[in-house]
Amino acid sequence: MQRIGVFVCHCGTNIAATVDVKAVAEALSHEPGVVISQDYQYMCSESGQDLVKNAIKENNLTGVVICSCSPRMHENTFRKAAASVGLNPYLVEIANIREQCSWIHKDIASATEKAIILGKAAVAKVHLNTPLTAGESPVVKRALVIGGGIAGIQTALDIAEAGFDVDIVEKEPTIGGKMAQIDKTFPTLDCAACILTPKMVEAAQNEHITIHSFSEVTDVKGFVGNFTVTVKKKARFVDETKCTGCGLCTEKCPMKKVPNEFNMGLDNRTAVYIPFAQAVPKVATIDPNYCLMLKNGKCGVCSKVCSAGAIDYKQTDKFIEQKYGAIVVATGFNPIKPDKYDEFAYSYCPDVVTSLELERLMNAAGPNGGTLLRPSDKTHPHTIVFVQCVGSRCDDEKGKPYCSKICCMYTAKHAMLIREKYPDTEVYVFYIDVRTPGKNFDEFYRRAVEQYNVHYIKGMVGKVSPKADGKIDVQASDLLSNEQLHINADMVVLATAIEPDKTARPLATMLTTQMDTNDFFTEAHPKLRPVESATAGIFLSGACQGPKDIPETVAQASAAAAKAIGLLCKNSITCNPCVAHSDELMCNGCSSCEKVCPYGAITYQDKEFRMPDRTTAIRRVASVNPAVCQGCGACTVACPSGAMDLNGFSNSQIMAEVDAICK
Amino acid sequence: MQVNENFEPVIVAFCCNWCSYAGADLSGTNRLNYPANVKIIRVPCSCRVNPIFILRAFQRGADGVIICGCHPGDCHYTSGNYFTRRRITLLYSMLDFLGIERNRTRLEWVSAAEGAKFADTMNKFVEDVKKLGKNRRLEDLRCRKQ
Amino acid sequence: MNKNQKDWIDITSGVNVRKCMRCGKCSATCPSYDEMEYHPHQFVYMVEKGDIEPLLNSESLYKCLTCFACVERCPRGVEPAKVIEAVRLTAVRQQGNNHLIPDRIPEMLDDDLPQQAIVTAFRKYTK
Amino acid sequence: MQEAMIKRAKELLADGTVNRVIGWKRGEFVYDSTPAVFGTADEIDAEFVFDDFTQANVSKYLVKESKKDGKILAFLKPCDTYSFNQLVKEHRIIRENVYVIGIPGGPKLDIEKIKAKGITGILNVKNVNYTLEIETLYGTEKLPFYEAISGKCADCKSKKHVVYDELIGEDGDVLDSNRFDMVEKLENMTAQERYDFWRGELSKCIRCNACRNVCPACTCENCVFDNPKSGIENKAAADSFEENMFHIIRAFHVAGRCTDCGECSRVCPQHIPLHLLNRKFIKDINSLYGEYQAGADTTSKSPLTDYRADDCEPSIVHERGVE
Repeated sequence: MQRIGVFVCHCGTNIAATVDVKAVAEALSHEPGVVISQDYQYMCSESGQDLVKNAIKENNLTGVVICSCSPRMHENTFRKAAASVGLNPYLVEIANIREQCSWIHKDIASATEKAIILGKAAVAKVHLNTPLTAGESPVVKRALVIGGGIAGIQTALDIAEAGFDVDIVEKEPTIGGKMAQIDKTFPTLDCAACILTPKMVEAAQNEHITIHSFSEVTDVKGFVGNFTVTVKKKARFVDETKCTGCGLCTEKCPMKKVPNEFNMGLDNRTAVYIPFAQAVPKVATIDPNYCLMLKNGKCGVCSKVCSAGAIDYKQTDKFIEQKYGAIVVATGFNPIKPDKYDEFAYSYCPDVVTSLELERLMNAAGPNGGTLLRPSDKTHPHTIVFVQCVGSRCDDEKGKPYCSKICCMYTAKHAMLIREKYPDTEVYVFYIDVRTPGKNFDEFYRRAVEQYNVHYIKGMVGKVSPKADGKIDVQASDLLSNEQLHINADMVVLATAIEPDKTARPLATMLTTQMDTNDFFTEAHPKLRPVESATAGIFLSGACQGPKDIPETVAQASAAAAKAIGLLCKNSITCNPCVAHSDELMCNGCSSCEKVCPYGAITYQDKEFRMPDRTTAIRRVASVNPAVCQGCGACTVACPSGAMDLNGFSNSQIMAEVDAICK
Repeated sequence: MQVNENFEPVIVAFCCNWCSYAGADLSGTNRLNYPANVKIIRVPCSCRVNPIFILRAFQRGADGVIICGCHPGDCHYTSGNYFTRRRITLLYSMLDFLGIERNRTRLEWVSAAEGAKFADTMNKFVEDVKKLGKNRRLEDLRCRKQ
Repeated sequence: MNKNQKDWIDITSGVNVRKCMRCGKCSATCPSYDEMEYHPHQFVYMVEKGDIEPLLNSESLYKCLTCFACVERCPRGVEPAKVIEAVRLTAVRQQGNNHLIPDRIPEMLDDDLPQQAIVTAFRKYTK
Repeated sequence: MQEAMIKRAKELLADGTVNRVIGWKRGEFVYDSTPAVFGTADEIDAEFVFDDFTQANVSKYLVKESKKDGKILAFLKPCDTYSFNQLVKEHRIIRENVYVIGIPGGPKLDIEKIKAKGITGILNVKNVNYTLEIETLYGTEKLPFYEAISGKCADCKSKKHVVYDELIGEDGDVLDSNRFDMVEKLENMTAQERYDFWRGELSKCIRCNACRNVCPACTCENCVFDNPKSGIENKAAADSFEENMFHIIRAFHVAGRCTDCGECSRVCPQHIPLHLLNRKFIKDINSLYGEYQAGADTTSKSPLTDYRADDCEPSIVHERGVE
């Protein structure tokens, strides 16, 4: 006779506000086999777990049903609790009455009714649960970092430091990411390149780190500890091993009119190029969209001047497959293009620039060699207007609903740097709120106002109109003085919102990880597991998880590395005991199951069986290797005789759930 | 067709653990509403869903059955949902051949990131089943609720 | 504060004024700004506070061109012009409050103004 | 033909190539011949028969027979060779233990069709130049041959033997058949009409299990409908649902494996056109996943254990035909 305990969690008011938890506990107490049914404020808390443990001991329970949040959240917590008092952890079932009930429904009556039904289904299932013992699976001692910005670099360095091999896959020809494009960093105003490039070099020289630049992840298979990843090394038409990075080809290339993406298209590069002087790997790349040789078969100058013989016009994309134990996502961000905001004139006025463009305009390695000049006529701007929150905190489809977090600080930085270098320039910053939570952040912003005399005006710019004389009329409101301003500006800088990189969503799909509606990766827990994804073995580093500045990114990168190292340190991880098994008495040996098994976990053997009348017969029957089986259940449906079943999700268990739900 | 306003269909949703169940969780986390008629059964993969389960649900009083899995190509188990797609296509075609209403069954791909799609899918499905009314063509009279 | 009046404006405008994040872009973009005693952002804020009387009595109501620039550019989708329109309707619908006095019509006349507009306005703004 | 077969069977028994022969033996009436295993030449002489009524598919018997000691001789008609091959592919028949002689197929006769003409008390049926001379208790009746041919032969898909060790008579070709016409006709009905049609048919089911027992694809050691652990164990249909359930699941379990041999409909005592369910699956498979004939070979992947990344979505069911 089963002795089942039911424990209904209030989750504070998360469940209790819409589900009458007492009524649920009451209703479930009448289910067959249920000997105890209780509710509690926080079942996952220490005392909640103690409640469950004590009940198991006192009532000698044979099964436990927890009505609480998603099993993806706390199934393990309660399994461990049960195991600690000697109940097999697989005799615990979770009824998801939070994510799939109380959070979805508003009507208490129907939510309660649904919670009871979900509870009944779990009770019906737990009646049929059997004790299971988990096996183990080995961990491949190698990590993959997707994205070679500061987040990816830091994660890779930390993992390598612990002695594990790590590969960085970067889609651009060089690692470095957005930080490489930045001029100075707030709030210390030290040069970004000065602190980033040594790290890039360190990564390149580390014996544990392999950098796959100009590469993309195209396929991910497997599971925690044992991922198989296919990386496409895009053809760069230059042999990486031969190229010395001398740059002669880039000097001689006749195709010089290619927009330079490193300088945000503010100047041009050649068709064969090295993105910037400190690029890692310092290897040239040929842009097939512009190269005359690749387009028309006529030119070949670079090949002629290359003394290393590194140019290879016939190079093709290469695919490499590698096994990894852990994957860290560090795909980063991009500023949005503000061209949907007609009122800011970005798309038709060259002197309206984004903040990242301003970084390049002010950078010593930028298009103007570090002198701030207007893009239109290369003159010194004397009045500059900064507009904050362009596309951030927007409720419409043009922008993003979130605060991009970094704009207040970099705008203060820009304003300050301009006032420092060009004291004759008037700088106006239009802000809605100035958000400066961070060490030395508010002091920094106040310095811009108090010491550098930057005009901070509370209000928003409503219209930017380029005028015939080359000036720009900026119409804005000053909310504090309650007046509408017209500023005769030379340049307008838009602090545009940042968004996750476009490659993130297809990657999330490959990794089977969650994303929010803004395409930021969702962490396993917003407070307690901020650098892990909900999918085991996948970790999150940097702005792919949400807007972040550099120190935060680096902190998160190291945290993700620590989590990955924690996984890689293990020789094996406990594997899922919910695997398939075949009933030899039923099995026909027809091979249907073997054909659908993605892991090759099923083999056949001839076995002797006792038959009626004291005869024996030899039959071919299937057997499943539990270490290889991952428990998908494809075989169970392919099997016509019903011989194949799945632990933890058996035919009878699922049908019991179906029955309970439909009753 | 006459729609009974008070009719509350019983909907069984089989959701794969890795994508659609997580997607369902996400729609909860984002507080996206869908009707309480939908009750989710967690399966490791959509390919675990045996046609027997679907018929069983109809037998026991379900008015609609929906299977949700990872998008083709994104199966946690590599290929499970490809098999699902073939099996379920054929099964649904057979049910259709037997004259069972097409809109009582559905297969949708919902990823872990598509909380909104999950809620939309369920809202749409419940609406469609409501239009059809009670399942009569594939019910077991012994299980009929009074 | 007149709660009924506020509720009425909420309903007739269909605008959730609490979505406003006080950026002032509506006023920054308003072509009638200088004509107005109360500016678009103030309309939104004052309606939110329930401070509606001053708005009802202000000439600003009739200065709004309903050009919808504020609606187009509001990052939060608040639609200030609809709020102003709702306040204007509230004012117009008040009994016995003539907003157009026949004596004042001659000074408003100009050659381009269609007679129909005067007739309509007279009908609309006279109670 | 019968003589040639008997002669060859006796030779193979005599030289020790085989120790048993599976064929057909005469029943109580001329038209109810049944599959039988013969161990000696005498038994063959006494009972072996091959005529217009010997249409049972003997492949399924070989599941058990091929596991016994020694080799067995099997006479297979073209349609039977598909079933045989499919069972070999599923490791159900041990190929080495069977000596296959391909023999010509039908068309075979369906006694029910003769009886349906009001002809009763049948003693003997002779085919004289495609006119049946039917000897009855009440005299001799005549009937054109093609008015009495079995349903499965009328829709014959192939005269080709896909497997054999030797042939008696000529080998034929895969035919262009109209076997999907009825499926198509049903598809073009409204859902209500289809529902009414199938309710009318399946409600006749008495769950005698003849269809399952004769089916060469239904060779499970223990059928799910007989297994109390399966959750769908069911001896007799209690109501319309269980009538549907049995036939849907049975058709699904043989989908991609059914060779369309037509035995299910042939043996159904209630004359339910069960083959239409299987043909529906075959037609769907052919149109959605490419032409596939189960049993045509022993190596190709069954469409249900195979996939393509660009397979159609199930919504195709909703998009085509009539609701």
